[in-house]
Amino acid sequence: MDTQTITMREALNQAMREEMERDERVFLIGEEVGEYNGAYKVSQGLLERFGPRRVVDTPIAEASFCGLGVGAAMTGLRPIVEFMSFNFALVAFDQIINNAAKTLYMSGGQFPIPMVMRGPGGPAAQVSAQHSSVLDSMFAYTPGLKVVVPSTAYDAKGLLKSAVRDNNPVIFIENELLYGVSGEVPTAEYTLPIGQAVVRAEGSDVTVIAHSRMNYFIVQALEQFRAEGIQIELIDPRTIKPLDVETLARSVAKTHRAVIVEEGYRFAGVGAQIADDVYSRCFDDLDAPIARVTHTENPLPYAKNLEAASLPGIAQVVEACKAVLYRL
Amino acid sequence: MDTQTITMREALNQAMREEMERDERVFLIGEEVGEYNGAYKVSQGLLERFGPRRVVDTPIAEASFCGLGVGAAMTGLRPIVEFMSFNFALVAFDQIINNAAKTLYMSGGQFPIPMVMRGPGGPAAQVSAQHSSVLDSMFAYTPGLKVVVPSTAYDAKGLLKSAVRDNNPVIFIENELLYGVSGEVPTAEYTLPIGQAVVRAEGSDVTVIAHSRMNYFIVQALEQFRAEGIQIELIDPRTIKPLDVETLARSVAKTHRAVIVEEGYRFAGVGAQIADDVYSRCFDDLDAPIARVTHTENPLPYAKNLEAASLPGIAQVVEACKAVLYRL
Amino acid sequence: MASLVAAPRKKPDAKPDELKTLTAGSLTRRQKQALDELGREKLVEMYRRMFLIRSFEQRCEQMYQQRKIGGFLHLYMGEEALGVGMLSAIQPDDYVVTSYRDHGIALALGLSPNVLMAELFGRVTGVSRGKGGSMHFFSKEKNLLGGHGIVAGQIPIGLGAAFTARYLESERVSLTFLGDGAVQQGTFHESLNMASLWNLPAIFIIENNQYGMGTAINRASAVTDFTLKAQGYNMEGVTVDGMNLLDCYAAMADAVAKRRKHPAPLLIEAKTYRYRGHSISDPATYRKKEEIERYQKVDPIQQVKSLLSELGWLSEADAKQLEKDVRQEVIEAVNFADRSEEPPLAERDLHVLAD
Amino acid sequence: MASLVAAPRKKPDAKPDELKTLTAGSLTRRQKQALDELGREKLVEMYRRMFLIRSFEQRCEQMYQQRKIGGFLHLYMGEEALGVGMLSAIQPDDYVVTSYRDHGIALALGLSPNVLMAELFGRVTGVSRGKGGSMHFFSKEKNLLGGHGIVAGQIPIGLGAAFTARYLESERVSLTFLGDGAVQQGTFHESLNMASLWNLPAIFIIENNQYGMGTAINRASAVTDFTLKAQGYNMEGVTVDGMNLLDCYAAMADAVAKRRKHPAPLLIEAKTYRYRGHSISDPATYRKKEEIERYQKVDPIQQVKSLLSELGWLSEADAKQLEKDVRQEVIEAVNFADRSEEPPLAERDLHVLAD
Ligand SMILES: Cc1ncc(C[n+]2csc(CCOP(=O)(O)OP(=O)(O)O)c2C)c(N)n1
Ligand SMILES: Cc1ncc(C[n+]2csc(CCOP(=O)(O)OP(=O)(O)O)c2C)c(N)n1
Ligand SMILES: [Mg+2]
Ligand SMILES: [Mg+2]
Repeated sequence: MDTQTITMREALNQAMREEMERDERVFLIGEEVGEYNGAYKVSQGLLERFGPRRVVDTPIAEASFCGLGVGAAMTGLRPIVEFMSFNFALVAFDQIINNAAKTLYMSGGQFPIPMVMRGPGGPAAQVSAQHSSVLDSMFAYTPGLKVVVPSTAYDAKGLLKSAVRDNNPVIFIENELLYGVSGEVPTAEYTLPIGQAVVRAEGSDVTVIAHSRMNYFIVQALEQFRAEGIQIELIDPRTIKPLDVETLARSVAKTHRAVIVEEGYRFAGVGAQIADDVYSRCFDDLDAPIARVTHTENPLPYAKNLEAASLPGIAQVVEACKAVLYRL
Repeated sequence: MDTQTITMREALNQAMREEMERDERVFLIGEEVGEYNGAYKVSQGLLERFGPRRVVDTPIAEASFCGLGVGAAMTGLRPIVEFMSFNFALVAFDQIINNAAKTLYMSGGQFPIPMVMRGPGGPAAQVSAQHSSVLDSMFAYTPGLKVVVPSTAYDAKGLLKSAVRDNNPVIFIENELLYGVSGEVPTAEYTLPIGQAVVRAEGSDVTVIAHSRMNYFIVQALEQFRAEGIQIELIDPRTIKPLDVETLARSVAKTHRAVIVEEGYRFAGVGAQIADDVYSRCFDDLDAPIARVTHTENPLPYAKNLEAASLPGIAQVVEACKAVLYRL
Repeated sequence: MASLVAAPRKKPDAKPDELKTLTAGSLTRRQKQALDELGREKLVEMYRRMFLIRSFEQRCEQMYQQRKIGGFLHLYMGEEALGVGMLSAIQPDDYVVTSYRDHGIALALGLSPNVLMAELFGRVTGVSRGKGGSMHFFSKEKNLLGGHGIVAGQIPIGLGAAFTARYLESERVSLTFLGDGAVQQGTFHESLNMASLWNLPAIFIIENNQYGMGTAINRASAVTDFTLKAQGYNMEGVTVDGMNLLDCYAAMADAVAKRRKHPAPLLIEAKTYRYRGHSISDPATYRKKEEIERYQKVDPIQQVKSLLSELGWLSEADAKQLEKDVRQEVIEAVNFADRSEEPPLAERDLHVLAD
Repeated sequence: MASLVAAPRKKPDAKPDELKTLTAGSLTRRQKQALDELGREKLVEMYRRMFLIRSFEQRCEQMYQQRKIGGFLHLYMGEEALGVGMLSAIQPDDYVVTSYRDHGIALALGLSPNVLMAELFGRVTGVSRGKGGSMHFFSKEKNLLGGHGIVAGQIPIGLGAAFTARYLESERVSLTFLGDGAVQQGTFHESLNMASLWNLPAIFIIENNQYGMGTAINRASAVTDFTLKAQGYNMEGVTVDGMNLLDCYAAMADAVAKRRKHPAPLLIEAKTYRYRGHSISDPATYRKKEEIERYQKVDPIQQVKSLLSELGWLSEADAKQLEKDVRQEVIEAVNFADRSEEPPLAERDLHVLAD
């Protein structure tokens, strides 16, 4: 299979480009997506290719251009709404939760909302408290939404294409720090099914479940685990909702131990649900309580040292693995 | 101790009245809180008593009057912001999460936000999808917020008074269906500490953890459990954040079984966190996986039968108890 | 200190503007023209729809007392001319979205009372399969995009429909109905700006019934003439008598005529009045009896009825028959709803996600 | 089809309004009066603050390249007259809130460059203890309510401060600075309405630097003259030359003079220009070189400098000395920041909740 090595940024760009070529009803709308080619250049060249009708720069009014997307989807289009970052989706929460997620149901099935809401989520580098929100659990909590969180260029392209073709509102959370990371991607067209986890590394000691950037940095550090004599089985859910509990449970049934790593907060975070599901499915398999590695309980501070101390790092993951292995 | 029998509505009204008498800086702001005496009459008589300076009717603009509260709190006042219902807090989410919850931290401790955001939350009766949101887990997820969810008149009054005196933003979620429920309340002034669970019924078979209306309807049905020969220990967290894990763990250490009931959704709901905490604390005590009884995975429909089928009922709780007791 | 209650520096019209009513003798040029455009048959049909809304909702009140209808119930009574007049001026493929006060809009669009009453009864035969209820009437067939419960939450949806109309190079227009209270919400501002910025065929109709729940407009808005906001969006703004069927029809007819070929937004403020409380559970003690009577004197339905008879377009006898038929139609709707099944429990899990 | 790019029906001023500059000879009546009100000492101090902002931020750029500053960095350069002019007209106990572009506002309020540079370095001696960074300068002492990162998120906070001012029957006013892009956000609309409805002493200042990130105002707003929005809120609206120190000072002096005793809101649009990109990572290729030069010709700092010398209020030598001192002050700030400690790790868990 021919492949190309491209960044996640390019992968996302290709996915949108291909889907817009494929389906005239697909359009991109958001702040700076056009003339500026995207605040993070994810939409590079799309305005030039598709023109201002299908690549629409908006005023700063997330609630209304997100709601515009819902209205457009109800009337036959397939919007891709870009949040310059998901931090700004907070001003659009009502439109996402009350309109995008509930309209199909309230209308008795008459109005599907084929709409992708995408953009970078999570902390970047020292952008401080208001620009580092991790909201994946809030979206995943809400029936009617799908939540996709790719960590590689390959997944990003395949899943974004599927998200655009999905007839439901899909929250597609990218990560600014991963935009520049390169990966192998088929040159031929492909899509990936939403809702399938992937095993990134096989191991027999402990199952480590991590998504988005958390998965990426662990992949980078696999050596360290080996050095510590820990055989981790690293799983990337890739999709938070629907969650591929099967794959997680299968692994835990084998390892009898689990560590869940997330960039978000502990209280009712995504990891709390993953833990709940794993406990229910693998109660008798587990040899130790599940360990969770999360953002500490504080808004993210600006100071570099405090920021680093607030986010999960490889050291904490190794610690957690040792804890569930009773090797402390 | 002299007591009075009053409804939760009156209890909340007394709490606000007493705190406004006590502290000139306390004021109430929201839709219809004044001349209309509150959409649910919780603020009955407060305008008459305190005048339009301290009981302020607003336009329909939750984001800005909630943010007004943050600005007022930063400048020395102690706002009580009423959301006619928490469903409408969704349009104010950015103000709650980015301003109310993070300002103390971002300012390095310079600006505390002594502010209560209160109103009814959760489903009422057939008010359909957009008016039945359960958002407690989203608030509890957010560092910087406290989340209080009273289920009795006694707790409502004592906790609301504490919330008003608290120097932090407190999300105080009432329940429309409980406003009319009466209970014993001391005639003398009292407050209750935020963050303490209470055991509503002692039992040795299974620990049932439920808050707000879920706790209330189980209290009403204790007979049924006895009839089924199940000795439940019913616990009401009363506060979701901070969560009184101690009390929960102590009970589970005794019963070895737990059932968590919540009116919200399953995925990353409050119960997911309670389960995570209980599992971590009581891993070796548990004789069965924790069972959760929740809102089913759908927006709440209008049709009475579908609505009933979507919300936790006593039957499901009994079922869950039997399940963890392996009595099915 | 000076209280914080509303004290607009420019006082809202102290003495209420006197209310006019339709009489064949004193029709304006545009009203006469409207008569020609509509003709007897259509005007009678419009009268029928107004009467249908009234009868339907009177029956709803009964059914609510009988607990056949639950949840919130927001009645349109008093505002019939607005919905019927304006929606009689558009095409079937135009888009319409409104608030929870949607019964009148749905009936004006020609939806059958059967499916609406069934919706209110929570039956699977309802327009939203019983899943939406009073606040959430949706109809793909009529391009009714809902029935929305969050004040002003529907405005961006109307904006989106206008976006589609333009995107598809169609000549459709999008009508967004909203209340005077909804004007104060942020999405109003954001959406009007985008509609104007992009020249979208978006028509925003403020159903100014002068109260947002218990709050009179002058206690909620710093301006009581909402067209003052239009220029802030470089948008045209017009005021229309929402109790007057011909004016409502004419305003919309003129608006769409211009905009089909040359897309542009418009802000219409229609001054109207709701006869009942905000919802059925609101006694509306904040309004004076006299105020309600003032408006009942210019009852939109009576106005049309007397005009029709003045014109000799509808005899007393024919009117009686029409009204009898409509009442029968409503009774039939109740029977239909009664006969209809509740949604099967399996419906609970349907439509959460689309395939 | 017609594209969806901005095509306002009323074209925004095709040819840019020609830019005036201050010269002792051609001062307006109000400008002369401003000189009298201020006097030599204060005007020189204002000049010093403008120059301090410029020097401070030039140094910030270096420090960012040297990675001593991280995260986002939004520079105020070019807008110095706006912040200094307006904030020189208020009292220490008035409230001020602004966006992430807050360096100029903080320095204009008289905060020491030491604590600000320390904040940018993420040190515990910073104005927000290193927890806020460039976008989140807060100062209880100066009543600076932040430094906010969400566009338009600070507007309700300014509204709240005005509410407090009135609640306490004080004569304080509240100043809310926001960008031209923030005007399109819903909270702008909601907050202006409440400020007017309740006659709050809330002054909203639009720092119209003509771009929201890469988007020129005519691509984001259906109107390019924002004062057109004022009447929609029954509010007074004024436009001021944001490059002109005396005009900015005078506009605010007049605004507060009226409002201390008679609370009322005001919308001020100050036309200005940012010399740098939106943030330090923005090359700003969307702007023509000529455009930037046009504004540099009327550089706000140069205007004041030449006025001062024309007036004989500041000799070449004194000016040189002043500038030298300021540069030294900034170097001292860098040293202070460098010498300062990072926050101890325990700070991570402090201030999440108050006692
Ligand atoms: C965001 C939001 N806030 C509050 C409510 C509660 N509420 C429902 S209708 C209403 C009044 C709306 O008045 P208006 O917009 O004038 O419409 P009308 O009911 O008069 O037709 C309020 C406050 C809501 N549904 N949504
Ligand atoms: C709600 C929200 N949306 C988007 C952003 C990203 N963003 C930061 S500044 C900015 C432009 C703001 O422009 P303007 O209001 O004119 O202020 P200026 O930067 O020109 O001073 C944008 C889009 C944000 N911070 N908040
Ligand atoms: Mg109204
Ligand atoms: Mg700007």
